[in-house]
This record gives sequence, structure tokens and C-alpha cells, in this order.
Amino acid sequence: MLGSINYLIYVLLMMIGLYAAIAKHNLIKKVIGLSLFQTGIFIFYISLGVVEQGVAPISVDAPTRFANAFDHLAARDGADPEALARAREAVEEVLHPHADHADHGDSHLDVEAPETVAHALEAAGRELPADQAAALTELTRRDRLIVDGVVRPYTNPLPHVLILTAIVVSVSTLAVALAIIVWIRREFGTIEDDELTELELEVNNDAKGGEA
Amino acid sequence: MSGLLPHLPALIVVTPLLGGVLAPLCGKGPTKAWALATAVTWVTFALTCWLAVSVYDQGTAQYFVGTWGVGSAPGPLGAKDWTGIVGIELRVDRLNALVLCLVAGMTAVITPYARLSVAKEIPHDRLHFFYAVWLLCLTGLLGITVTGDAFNLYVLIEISSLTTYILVALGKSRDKRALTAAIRYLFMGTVGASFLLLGIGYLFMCTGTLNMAEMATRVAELRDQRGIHTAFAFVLAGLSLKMALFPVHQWLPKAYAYSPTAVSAFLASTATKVAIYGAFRFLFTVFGTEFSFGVLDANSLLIACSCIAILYGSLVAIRQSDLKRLLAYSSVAQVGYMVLGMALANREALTGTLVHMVNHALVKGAMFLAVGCMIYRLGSAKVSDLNGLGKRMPLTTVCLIVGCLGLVGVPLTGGFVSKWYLVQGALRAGLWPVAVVLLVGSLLAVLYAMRIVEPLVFGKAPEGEEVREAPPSMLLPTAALLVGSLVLGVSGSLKTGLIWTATGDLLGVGQ
Amino acid sequence: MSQPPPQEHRPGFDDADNVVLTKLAALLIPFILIYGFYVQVHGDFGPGGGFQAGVILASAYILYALVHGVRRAQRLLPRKITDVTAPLGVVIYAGVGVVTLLQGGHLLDYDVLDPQHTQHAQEWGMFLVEAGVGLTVASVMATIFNEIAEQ
Amino acid sequence: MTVGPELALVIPLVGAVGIGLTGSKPNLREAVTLLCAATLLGCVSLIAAQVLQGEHPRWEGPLMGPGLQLVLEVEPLGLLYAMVGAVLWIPNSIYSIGYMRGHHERNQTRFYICFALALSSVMGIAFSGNLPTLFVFYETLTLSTFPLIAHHGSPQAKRSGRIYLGILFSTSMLFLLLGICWAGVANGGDLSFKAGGILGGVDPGVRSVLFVLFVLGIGKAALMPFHFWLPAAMVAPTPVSALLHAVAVVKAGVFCMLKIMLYVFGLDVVRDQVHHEWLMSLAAFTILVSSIVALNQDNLKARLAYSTVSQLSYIVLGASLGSVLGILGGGLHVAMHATGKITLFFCAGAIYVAAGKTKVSQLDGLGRSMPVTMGCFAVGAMSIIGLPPLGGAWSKWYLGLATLDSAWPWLLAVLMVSSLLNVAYLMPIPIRAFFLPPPSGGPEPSGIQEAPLPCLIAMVITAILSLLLFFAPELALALPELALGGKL
Repeated sequence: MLGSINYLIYVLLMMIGLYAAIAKHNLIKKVIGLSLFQTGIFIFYISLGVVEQGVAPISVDAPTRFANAFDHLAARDGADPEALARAREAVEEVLHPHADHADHGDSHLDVEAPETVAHALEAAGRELPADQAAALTELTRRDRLIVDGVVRPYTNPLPHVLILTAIVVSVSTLAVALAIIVWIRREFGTIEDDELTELELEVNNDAKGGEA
Repeated sequence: MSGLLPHLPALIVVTPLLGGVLAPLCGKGPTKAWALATAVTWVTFALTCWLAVSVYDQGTAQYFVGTWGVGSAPGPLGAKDWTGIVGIELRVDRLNALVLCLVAGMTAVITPYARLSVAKEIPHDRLHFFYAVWLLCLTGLLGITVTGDAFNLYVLIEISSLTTYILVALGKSRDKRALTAAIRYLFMGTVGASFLLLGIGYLFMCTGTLNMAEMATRVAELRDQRGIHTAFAFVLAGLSLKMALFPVHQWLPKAYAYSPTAVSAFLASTATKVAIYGAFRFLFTVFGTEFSFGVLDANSLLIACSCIAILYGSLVAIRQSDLKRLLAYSSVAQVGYMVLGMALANREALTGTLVHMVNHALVKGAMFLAVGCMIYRLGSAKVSDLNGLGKRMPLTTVCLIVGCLGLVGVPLTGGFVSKWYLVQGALRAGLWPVAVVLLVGSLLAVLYAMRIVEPLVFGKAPEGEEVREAPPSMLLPTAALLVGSLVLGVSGSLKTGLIWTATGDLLGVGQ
Repeated sequence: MSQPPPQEHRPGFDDADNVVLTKLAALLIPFILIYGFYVQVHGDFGPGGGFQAGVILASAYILYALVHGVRRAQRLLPRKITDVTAPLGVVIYAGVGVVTLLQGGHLLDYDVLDPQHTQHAQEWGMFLVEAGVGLTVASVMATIFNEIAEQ
Repeated sequence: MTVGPELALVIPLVGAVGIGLTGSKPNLREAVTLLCAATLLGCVSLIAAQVLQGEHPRWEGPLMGPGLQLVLEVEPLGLLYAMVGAVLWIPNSIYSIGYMRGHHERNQTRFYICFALALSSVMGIAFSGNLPTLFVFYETLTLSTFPLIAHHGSPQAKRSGRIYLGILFSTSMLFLLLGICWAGVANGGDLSFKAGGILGGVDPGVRSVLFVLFVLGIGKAALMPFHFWLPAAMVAPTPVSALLHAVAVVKAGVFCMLKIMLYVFGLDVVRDQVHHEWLMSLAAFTILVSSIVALNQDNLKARLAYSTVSQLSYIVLGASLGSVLGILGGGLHVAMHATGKITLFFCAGAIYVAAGKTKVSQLDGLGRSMPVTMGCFAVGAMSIIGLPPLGGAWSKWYLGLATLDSAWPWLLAVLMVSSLLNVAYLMPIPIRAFFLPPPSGGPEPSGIQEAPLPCLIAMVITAILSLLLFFAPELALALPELALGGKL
């Protein structure tokens, strides 16, 4: 229950906001409601970003480079097949750490995976060239998230970036809304929605009267 | 020159964007900013045409903004090809190539018209800002159409919406009700866009990607997940608001009626069309035909809403005394036609929808422009003002009448072609009552068209003031749009040829 | 000294005389500005970037206007300038994109700015883009404030 | 020389443009109209010559999309209708000149333009090669005649215009278009006209529904209860009434009916495989009731209008029998009734222009001052009744044979009774005019003279045509026979 409290909050905020945007007569209050409504969605997005044992999706090159190098190595003759298989397993572990464990709710990651790769390769009579080793290190920089062998929730930056954009959008909306409300106040003399409706009707009738 | 070709998807968005930010630098006054805007819109139009030609020749054009997808080859070990998953992809296939041409073309024709019309309806010290916002709105609309990234789509929808609110509000010096129309539109539009944002969030949550093509492949695997169903509901609700589909259409009539006339024409012929394109994209590409209409059965809801929209919009249109409101309510009904065709989801109906999109853009745009001519000379556009207009403004009158014919969809106009296909689609889907609703809708259209045509042809002009014909710079664009709709109505081969292949792509069937 | 044309005096618009506020603002504003610039340039390493920086910078202006009156604030930063800088920022942003296009890359493909040192190219590209964003956001915020305040 | 059917459409269109350009010079404008009418007749004659040699001139328009294409193809029945239209346009134009000038009508240019457009649509209907084309021109005909009906712009004229558009549009859009689309969906998209019909493989239930849709959809056939537009349209200037009620519009309706029975359903299907009894009954009902209504009309044009309603149903009856003789009789009646009725309307208009009278009861003794007009009226009336030696006798003869040949010989009785009613409502008019003394009570309108010369020329031409059609019905007979494939 507590795990999904973000989602509860987001729904609650959205509903409060929507209520205000619909039920309040004062335009400013409506705008506030609208902002609340959007804020709820932002919380939803931010909650999305938290991925247990997630992998940074931005690191495009490192896995590819590493995997290529590994295959290149493995393809050479004279390697011990068993050791190579172990190494490959370890590589899988590095590249897709959640593949085996996520189902069990097991948050323990094999922190030694990179080392296992290196050892296994060594056993197979191979040594990782320097740049590939660097790629491997880059890959395992993720281990900063691993404290005492326990993976801390990892936060995907993408939703944050997205929501930053959405906040910009909502601020712009707010600005436009306020500007229009100021205009309305000047032209109609009120910012109460029901009074505005009446005033609009009057304009309508004036127009009709002028026509007749 | 041909080196530009691969960059066209980006260029058609960047060009109006640059134009939009340069326009306020042109300084005050009606001419400079307008000249810039005209040039920019025509360049954009040329670029979209070029792009469309190449897309129809060589198939879908893809473009990745930034470095993403440039250097990363597909890796082994199940490592995916990350191309386009992370970066923003612009993707142009036959469907959006058509919509792009439509949007850019309409703007290119309306902008020259805007000079006099807008100068009459907006304070002069705001004109350069007007054109800036105008071009930014175009940027947003083209962006929505061109992008292959769901979140990007949301942002661009908001850009186009925000600019639209401003454009509508600028109608205040002609009628102060433009302000309340704008704020109400803003409330509804923001709620709609937020729903869309939420839906995209759920999609992202379930699929882990924002790229629409990538989403599509994953949605196909995840179609039983509740998150996807939730996403569908929110996306549909959000897009319906933007399309002004029946129960959530209230913003449209006021917004169209009180905004400056050039803006009404621009919005009527582009904004709702782009929203409908968005719906196409989500329902058919992202969620997939089978999921949208098979698993979730969205079509019964959409068909019901659009049928009511057709009848309700037409009936209310008949009662309007203000021409712009009449046209706006007619738009509510016409949106119903387009959504109906989409919901029927067979090839005939989709063709009907797309033909209707093109045709309605041309005709409704032209009608608003013709009404703008009236406002330019008479200062108002009520149904009662139409009396005897035939004698005083004969060319405007001809435009209005031809436009009415197009709205009704009489044979030899494009409207007939679309009606034909829609009815065929309804019958093919086995829904003859829907076909009857379609036909009743066009009968109601006859009624409101008659309210315009009758006083034009047979009415007697009021005594008194002399009224001259509208200036050629306003009449020419109006006539151009109408000629376009007539040409497309008679020799529809070009149009339906393009559209027929586009609908084939959508449904994933051969030619 | 020529007398300015007689205008309706609007409290808060034309003046402000609260000593406490004035002094406090004088203390705060430099820090706000520095913080704004910090956020601006830090954007390519950590949280930050043009949008946040723009808002912070604009808030300095708004604080000044609240304390000293809008008219004085506008004398400091005339609307003519913000009217130019707002689009200018976007021009910088889009300009970078166009330059990358002209260099033969994709839109906003920073690598082509300096193909020998793509890392630098990335840094420069992002810096310029963020600078454009910051400029625009700050100017637009100020403009919106002015627009509403003048009414 | 090969002449395509598209030329017959283009000539009136070009004429319309020419009329529009010469609008400021009435004489030139009318010359253009006449020239155009003559050219059209020549063109249609050339086409007729080809058809009689067994050719089928064809023209394919642009493809508007899959399944939607304008196709023109000349077939004999359509040619007959086109001939009627082209031939009668000439006297009608001549008549219009006299009438419109004599009556000082406004907006004459618009009048002539719309007339030319209507004729173009007529040609389109006549030569249509598939159902979409038929529908397209059916609708353009409605549209182009609307400004003619509401020509005066008075509230009453506008009201009639609304009724006209309302009934014709609602029937065609609601029923006809639905029927056409449904037929396309049901039989796989083939909508071209073929001998023997195109609905052979369609489910009988659907076919019966389609039959209803097609029949109700053709509002121009003025079957009850969709006949209101016709009497309402009487407010139009008389040349319009003549065109509408004799040549273009109403004949378009019944012609479509014939064509659809023959080429869409096929006669066998109509006769044996759909429920068509209701249509026969409705036609018989319309024949009798509208004749009775006509009896009670004092307004001359209204009486003629109801007479038209009744006569049209003869053709519908012929079509609904689903027999060769029925189609033959119907096709003949298209031509015979057209010449007869146009004469009657010419006369009615002439009376209005020359004497300012519109009611039957005012006509006493008018034959003395307007002998030519009333003489022509008598000729036309006899043709409508079906008395020899006038054309109408032939068509009624064949229709009578068709009823006897069918399973419902009692329909002959309907025809007989109706003919008697025709006598009862038409003959009193010339009788009053010639044999009753002029009204003595009121101030004598001494200045009544014959109608303007163009009017007289026109009505004499058509009266002579009626006579000719009795003595030389070969052409009129040959075309329906050709259409029926010599099945006689």
C-alpha cells in the first residue's frame, strides 16, 4: 500500500485540481485548480522514474562496445569453452542484471559480475584490451548505486527531463491564462465565471437589439 | 539542393519556428512582419510538397534529431538497436505527408489574406506579435504531424494550443467575448492535453519507450495490461477534447466565432485536422487497429459520439444568427463525420475521412475567409447582413455559395466524394443506421446552407450605405481554396489516389 | 531636467519606499543573479540548465520591480531590450540547429560543430542551446510580469 | 463523324458561360441561347445516328477514386430522353424570349444560365453510364433548377423553392444515395448499367429493400406522397414550368425509374423476384387521385401540375410491370407526354402574358381573342388524353397492352378511368374558351390580343410535333425497341 502512495497522491491531487477547475467560479481559482491538476500528473511522471534495478537507458554506447569486443574475443581460437560460457553468463549479468532476479523480488546484484568476466576471460587465456576494459568499467559505474550489495532504487532521468518540459509548458499555460484573465478583468470588470456568462448574454442581446 | 532532402522533416518545423521568432524583430506596422510570415509559410509549403513527393516515391522518411541513432549499430547479445528509442524521431509516412501539405498549404494561402483582415481586427502595435504567434502555431501543428515521439507530440500540441489561445484572445478588439472564449478554451484544452500527457505517461510506464513506432510493437505484446487500457482511455479523452468531438466540443464554437476571422479560417482548416491526425496515429499506429477496435471496442463509443455530433452540430448550426457561429457549429458536425469514418475503420470509411479532412479544410477555410470579406466591408457578419449581398459584393457571394455547396457535399464537389466513401464504409461495416445518420446530417447541412444561400440570391439589399467588393488580396485566397475544392471534387484521382494508398498503409493492407 | 509628462501616480508601480525591503533586496539580488548564472552554466554537468536559470534570473528582476516599483525596473531593463532578447534566445537555439544542418549533420547534431573533438563540440553545442533557452526564458518571464503589471 | 456523349454536356456548359458573358446585351444573349440549343440538337442527332448504326459512344471521366468515376455511355433509352430534351429546348428558348420580355422579368441572365446548366445536367442523366454518374447529374439538375423555381424571390417563391429542394434532396440523399451505395456494397462494387441488371447475385431480401430505396429515392418521379414539390413549383415563370413539368426534371425522374428497372434490377428480377406490387398499386393510386385533385384545381397551372403527377405515374406503372411492353410504353410516354404537356404550359403562359389570367374560370370566351393559343391548347390536351391523331395515343396504347399482358389486367381499368378524368379536367378549358361568351359582368378587358410572336411560334412547333409523333412514331419507337434488344 505504502509502495504506491505516490500514485494515491497523484490521483488525489488531480481530482482536487479538477474539482477546483470545474466547480469554482473565480477564474483565478480555476487556474489554481488547473495547476494542481497538472502537478498531480507531474508527480505521476516522477514516480515512474523510480525503477528498481533499472538500467540507465542513456548509456547507449558502452554495452554495445563491450558486447562487440567480447564477441570479438570469444571468436578467436584456443579458448576454454567452459570458461567462456561462464564469462558470457557474467556479461549477460552485467548487461541485463534484472533478467534473473527481478522475478524473485531479489534486490541482490552480483556485484562481482565484472570481475567474474575478467577472471573467466583470464581462465580462458584471454585478456581484455585496455579500451574494452574501460568500457567494462563504464558499464559498472552503476555499482555506485549498489551499497552493501543491495541495489538502491535507481532513478531514470528521462521522466524527469520530460516533466521538466511539462512544467515549462504548464508555466506557459499559467502565464497565458493569467494574462487573459487580466484582460478579462479590464474588459468585463469581473473574473467570476457566472457573472461573465451573464455579461456575455447581455452582449448577445445588445447585438440582437442593434440588429432589430 | 538535394542535399537538403534528408533534412526536410526537421526543416519544415524549423523554418516556421525561425520565422516566428524573427517576426517580432521586424518592428511594428502591418507590412514587414506580414511579408516575412508570407514568405516563411510559402517556403514551408514548398518544403512540405517536396517532402510529400519524396515520401510517395521512396517511402517513409525518418529523421533523428541530434546524435542519437547516428553511430550506434545493432549490437549482439540481445542488445537492441537503440536507434530512435532514446532520441526524438521525426517520421513522415504517406498519411502525415498529406496532412503536412494540407496544413502548410492552408496557412500559405491564408497568410496573404490575413494582411488586410487582421489589420482591421487587431490593434496595429500588436501586429508583429500576431504574426509571430501565428507562425509558432504553425510550427506546433507541423510538429505534431511530423514527430514520431509521443512526448514530443504532447509538447507540440501544447505549443500549438497556447498560441491558439492567444490568437483567439486577440479577437477582443472586435468582440470582447473573444477573451472569455479564449479562457474557456484554455481550461478545456489544458485538461485535454493533460489527459493526453497522462495517457502517454502510462504508455511509457508499460512500454518503456516514447517512440511511437517502438510503442506500437510493444503494445502488441502487452495488450492485456491494464496500464495500456488506462493509457488508451486517457489518450482518447485528451484527443477528443482537442478534436472537439461531441460531448467535449463546447470550446469550439465560441473560439471560432470570436477570434479574428483569419484565425478562424486557419484554425478551422488546420487545428482540428491535426488533432484528428493525432487520433489516427494513436488509434491505428500506436495501439493498433486490432487493439483499439477489437480488444477495446472503442468504435461503438466513437460512432455514437460522432453520430450525435453530426446531428447536434447541424441542428444548432441551423439556429444561429451569426455566420461565424453557424460555420463553427457546422464544424462540430463535420468533425463528427471525420471521427465516424475513423471509427468505422474500414478502408472506404478511412478514405472518406481523409478526403473529408482535405475537403473540409478547403471549404470551411474558404467560407471563413469569405465571411472575413464581409466583416471587412460591413463590420459584421450576421445572417441578416446577407440580404442583397449578391448585388453589392458579387464575388464574395459566389464564393459563399460555392462554399455552401461544398459543405453540403453536392455532387462535383469534394464533399460528395467523402460522403460517398463514408456511406460506403458504413454499409460495408454493416451499419445502415449510421449511413442514414450521415445522410440526414447532410440534409441538415442543406438547411443551414439554405439560410446562407437564400438571402444571398433572393434577398433585397437594405437601403443606404454603399458597400464595395472586398479587395483582391482577400478574394483571391478565398477563391483559390474553393477552386481547389472543386478541382479535387471533379478530378479526385490525385487526391483519392494519395489517400487510398495512405489508408492502405494505415490498415496494413496492400494497394 | 525636463519634466516627465504628468501621469497618474500608481503606488507600487512608480515607487517603493520601504527601507527594509529595499535594503534586503539590495542584499539578495546579487546572490540571486550569481546563483542564476551558476545554474545556467552548471546545466551540462548536473541539475540545472537554461530554463531554471532563466526563471531565477527573471525572479531577480521581478524582486527589484516589486521593491522599487515597476517603472524604475523598466528603466533598468527597458521593454525594448526584452522584446529583442526573447526571440534572440530562440534564434540562438534554432541557429545552432541550422548550423549543424549546414555542417552536414542532423538537426542539433553537435558533433559536427567540431568533428575532431566531439566532446568539446557537444559541450559547446549544449552550452549555446542552454544559453539561448536561458535568455528567452528570462526575457519572457520579465515580459509577462511587465505585461500584467502594466495593466 | 464521331461525337462523344461528353460533347452534349459541354455544349450547354459553354453556352452558360457565353450567356453569362453576354449578359448585358439581351439580344446577343438570347442569340447565344438559341445557337447553343441548335448546336445541342445537332450534336444529339449525330449521336443518334451512331446509335442507330449499333454503336455505343462512351466516355470515361476522371477516376475520383476506386468505385467512383464519371462514365457516360449512350444507350437507346437515354438517347430518347436526350432527344426529347434537346428538341424541346429550342421551342422553349424561343418561348422564353417572348415570355420573359413580355413579362419584364428580373435577373434574366441568371435565368438563361440556369436553364443551360439544367440542360447540361439532363444530358448527363440521359447518358450516364453508371449509378454514381446518374446520381451526380440528378443532383446537379435539382440544384440548377432551384434558382429557376424561386426566381421571383417573393416569400411564396422562396417557400416553393424550399419545398422543392427539401423533397428532392431528402428523397435523393436519404434513399437514392443509400440505395446506390448499398447496391455497390452488396454486389461487390459494380455500379455500371448492364442489360439484365447487376443485382442478380444479391440476396433477395436486400434486393427488395434496394427496390424500395431506389423507387422512393427518385422524388422527381412525383409519386405520391412525394409529389408536393411539383404543384408548389408552379410559382416559377412559365417557361420553367414547361421545362420542369414536361422535359427536364419530371422526365428525369421517370427516366431514371425506367433505366434502373431495366439496367440495374433487370426486368426478370422486377417481375418475379422483388415485391413490386406495392409500386404498381401506388402508381395506380397516384394516377387516379391526382387526376381527381386536378379536377378541382381552378388555377390553370396547378391543374396542369396535377395532371403531370398523374401522367408520370403512367410511366412508373409501365416500369413497375417489369415487362418489355411496359418499358416500351413508358419510354414512349416520356416523349409523347413531353410534347403534349409543354404545349399546354406554353399556352397557359401565353394566356398569362397576354391576358393576365391564371384561373380556369376566367377563360370564358378567350378563344376569340387568342385563337392560336387556345387551338394549340386543344391539340396538347388531346395528346395528353391519348386521342388520335396525336402522339399520346401510341404510348397509351402500348401501356394498355402492357397491362393486359401482365398478371394484373385490371390495371387497364385504371388507365381507362384516368383517361376519362383527363377528358374531364382538360377539355373544359378549350371548350370554355371557344364556346362560352366572354364574361359580361366586369369591365371588359378589351385589349386582349394574341400572345407575343415567339410564344406563338414555340407552341405551334410543339403542337405540330405532337401531331408528327402520331404519324411518324418510328424514331420514338425505334429507340426503346433497341434498348429492349428487339424483344418485341
